[in-house]
Amino acid sequence: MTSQLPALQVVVPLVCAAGCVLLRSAFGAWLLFSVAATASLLTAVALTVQVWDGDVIRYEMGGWPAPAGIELVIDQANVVVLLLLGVIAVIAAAYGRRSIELEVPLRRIRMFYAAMCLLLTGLFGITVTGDAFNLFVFLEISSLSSYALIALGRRRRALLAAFQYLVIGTVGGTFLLIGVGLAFAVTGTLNMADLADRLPAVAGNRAVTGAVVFIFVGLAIKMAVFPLHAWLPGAYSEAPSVVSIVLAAVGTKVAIYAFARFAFTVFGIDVVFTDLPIGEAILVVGSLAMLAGAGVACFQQDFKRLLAWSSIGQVGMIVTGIGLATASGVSAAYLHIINHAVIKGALFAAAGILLIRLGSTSLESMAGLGRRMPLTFGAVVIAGLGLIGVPPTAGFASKWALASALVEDDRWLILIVMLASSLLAMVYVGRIVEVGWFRAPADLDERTAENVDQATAAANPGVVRVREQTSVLMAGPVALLAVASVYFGIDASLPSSLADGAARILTGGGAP
Amino acid sequence: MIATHYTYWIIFALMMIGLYAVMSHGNLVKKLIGLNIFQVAVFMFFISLGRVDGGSPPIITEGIEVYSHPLPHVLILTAIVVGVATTSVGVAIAIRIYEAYGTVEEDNALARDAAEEGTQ
Amino acid sequence: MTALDVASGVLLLAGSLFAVTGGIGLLRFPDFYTRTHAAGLMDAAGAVLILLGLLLLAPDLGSGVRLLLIAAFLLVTGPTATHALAHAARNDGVRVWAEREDKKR
Amino acid sequence: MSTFDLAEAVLLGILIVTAVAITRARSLFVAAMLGGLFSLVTASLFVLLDAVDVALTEAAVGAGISTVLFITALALTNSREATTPRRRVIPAGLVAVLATAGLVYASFDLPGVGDPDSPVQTHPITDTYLRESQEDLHVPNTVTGVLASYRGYDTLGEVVVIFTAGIGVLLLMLGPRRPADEVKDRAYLQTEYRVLRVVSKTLMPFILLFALYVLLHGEYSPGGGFQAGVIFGAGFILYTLMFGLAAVQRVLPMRTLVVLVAVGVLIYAGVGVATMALGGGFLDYNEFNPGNPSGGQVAGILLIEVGVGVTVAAVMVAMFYSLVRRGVRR
Repeated sequence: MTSQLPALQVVVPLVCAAGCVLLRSAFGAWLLFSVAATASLLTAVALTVQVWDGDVIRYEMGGWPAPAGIELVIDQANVVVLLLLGVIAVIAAAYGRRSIELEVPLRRIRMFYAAMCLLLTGLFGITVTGDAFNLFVFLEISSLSSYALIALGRRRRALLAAFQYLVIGTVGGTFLLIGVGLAFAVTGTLNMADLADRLPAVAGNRAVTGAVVFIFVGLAIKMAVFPLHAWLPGAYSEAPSVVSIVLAAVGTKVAIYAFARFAFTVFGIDVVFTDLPIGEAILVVGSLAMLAGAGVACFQQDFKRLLAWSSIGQVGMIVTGIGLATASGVSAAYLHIINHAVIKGALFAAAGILLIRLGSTSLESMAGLGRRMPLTFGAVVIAGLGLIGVPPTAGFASKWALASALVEDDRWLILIVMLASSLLAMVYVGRIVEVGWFRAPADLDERTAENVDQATAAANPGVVRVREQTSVLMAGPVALLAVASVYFGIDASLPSSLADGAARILTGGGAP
Repeated sequence: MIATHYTYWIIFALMMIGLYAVMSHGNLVKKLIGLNIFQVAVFMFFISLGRVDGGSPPIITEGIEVYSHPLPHVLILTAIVVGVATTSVGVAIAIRIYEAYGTVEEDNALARDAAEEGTQ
Repeated sequence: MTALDVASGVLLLAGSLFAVTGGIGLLRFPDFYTRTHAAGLMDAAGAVLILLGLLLLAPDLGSGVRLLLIAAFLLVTGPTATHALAHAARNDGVRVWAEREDKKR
Repeated sequence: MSTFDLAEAVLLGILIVTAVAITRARSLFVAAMLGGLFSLVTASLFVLLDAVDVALTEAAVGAGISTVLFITALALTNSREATTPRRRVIPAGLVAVLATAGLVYASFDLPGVGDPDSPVQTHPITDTYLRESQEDLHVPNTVTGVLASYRGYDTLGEVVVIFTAGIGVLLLMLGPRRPADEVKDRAYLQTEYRVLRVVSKTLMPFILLFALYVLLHGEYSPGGGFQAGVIFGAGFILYTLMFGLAAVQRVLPMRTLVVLVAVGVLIYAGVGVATMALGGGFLDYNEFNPGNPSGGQVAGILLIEVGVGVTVAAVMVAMFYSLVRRGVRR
């Protein structure tokens, strides 16, 4: 049974998706989604244990040896992402039980869970595959399901955001396909390991350069690297809460992993970072993203939109670590992938609670939150401190790691940019604290009624019904993630060893 | 060079027309049509990689020795399906946008959202 | 060159002629109905004649049967489509062209 | 210049002209129909390039399904396009030109089209797919063999993509029905278009028979589950156009369709799970008949093709239903 785990990682959520469609009850669909999430987490844990010592598991699909067949590859570089996906999926399952009921019309809930299962299928599929074209197929599965899920947001702008994401996301996917095609044209293979074997023979080939550039640009769109980030703020802020949590915590991270996989193990450090100035380009766009993301976040009037812009800055930070192409840089990037997922998961989950309690996520409606909902507000503040990078939060641990990696590589300018972006983070987190703690709340009942009116006026059937109580199933995940964001700051041994293992595989020239 | 590569260049020109249509047009349906052209051009690129001079379709028949490579064909079969799936979801979202905004022009819809924000 | 080749050539040429005239008609005719007529001619007469021409050259029975089937289906669906187009246009109130109107303009 | 080159150049020329015409057309109906033409010419080009399976699919999908989707979208929205604002032209043009320049740059080191010594043609998998597959699978159409067996996992992904699209469209299109319009449509259909109705009713069995042929004969000739599913779906769409939604829903209610969508996916995934249970890898059809692996392969391929066909046909029809049910709102 254990030898089948790589395939099960993808197949279980897929079968559950089909099951959700067959079932007649919304509760049953939720149950199936929970089963899929839990099973994926357990599978991911089991796989992590198997590759803990640096082993690589190869699984031949259909019994055909690669490169004729498609193989799945599990190593330390992707179990991190698998674990993260599994944890976020379980959290989404717990959180979604109440939140989806309140945000999505009843008759759509079964299909909603089916789409969530498919999103998981796609994300897991991208992460485990060892075949370049197969990666494209699963990328499109995850993208298609996220377009549909984002479009279900309560306001009509969700539709526009989903459409814009669809267009730009498809262009990105097609760019990836072009890149894979160019690499295929000069090697004749799609298998990542086989590509890595054959590419050195055609080094310096202009088609290989083209392949690297197109794959990089295509994935950069999916990663929302500045200046290709335009789709992200709308998509993250308008999607239903659960979808926001999953996309913000792991959506872009999977694309970052895919890029690292292509850059380090398929094309190799020599081609991507030494022969081509891709590394420098990443450092430039990463720095710009840190400044622009954090800077624009300071001027947002909506909590979720603020968080989305902050994500653009944080993605910039992660890709900067990758762009350094050193073991410590990649390790810092992985560490920040983990920590940022935890922090942003907590914040978007808190935003979902606000939506249900206040009927809106505008900063204005958060006035006086500290006194009215101290626990939620406390979680927001703790996670916010992590975004700034205040010790002893997880954000500090990963920023420290990235700073050391930058110093090691003598990148002082980027270090200054990073510090500046942390200052900007202090500004936007400060605004939330200011509104929530120091500003007096307007009369609650009146404001709530007004917000609901606006939502109704938006002519969307998914009007949020305001609740007086926060369900434990929603508060629990927020608390758990907030606590984890502090815990990973104090005792970073688990995330660090995972990140170090990943960096070893990627930069050590290990087999893809 | 020209004799062996002109196919690629015309295909790239088609990609350019498609990409331009996607980005320059504000009409959502037109964007999807442009996206189709762009993707189909990429499909042609893949198929052209599989061709061999004097080859036959890769259906094994007695007496035929040279076949075109089946792998690009397989990939593009999958990619065509991905393309039509994207189109269908895009069309569904475009219809919903029309119902919510009364327009399928991106600029008008954005303007209506901005106006709504202004009145609040 | 056998008699079969000649016969097939004549059929192919005739079919192509119909296709070309149909195309010219589609471009040059003044109103919707006459253009539909040209288009209908193209796929009924043009395509079927070409298919018959190919039939005479069919290498084996299987291809021959397939060509015949295609021709049969085209003979049924082509005129039906033309009919549907014209019918829909009439329902929609598309008017028939008359020379006098044209001169007035 | 050989006949091949001439034909290819002509087709590519038509494609360029069509593509330019599409971007310039302000009437979206014209653009949608030209899009269908574009796909049909592309399909011809694919035949010329020896990709007969792809040609069949492109003709069915590009000229068929996509065009139907666009026309439906136009029926439910606006059919004229506003003029493109100037400020969009320059950035869009810049990106398009840059991307193309990158591709042309890369193309200088690409092997020529049709070069028998290119890396693609000399890679060992070429031999695996074209020669060894005849011993391993006994499937003369190597495209089907590679699609369903060697890269069967990709094809599972393909089915999941279609499944996802179906779920996405249903999620977005679930909403108010308009029964009043339906009754009116029905009355209208009864009196008008008698010829069309008779012809389409006569053709219906042939369409379904052809779909079955394409499904079952996919191992020997172009075709397979996907193409069969599209043809099958097209048959039902034609029937819906002629006789109205109510009539066709008596034969094939929405609920059944939704179940079929999931069943197709489950057939495919189930084959994989069954091979796992038999002790092999996921989708390792050899396990079905360990004594005679190629027999197991043929059985596995047929099963998954049926799964693909069921899902594709059901998704096509379900999408069409939900779009039509949306009704015209002007």
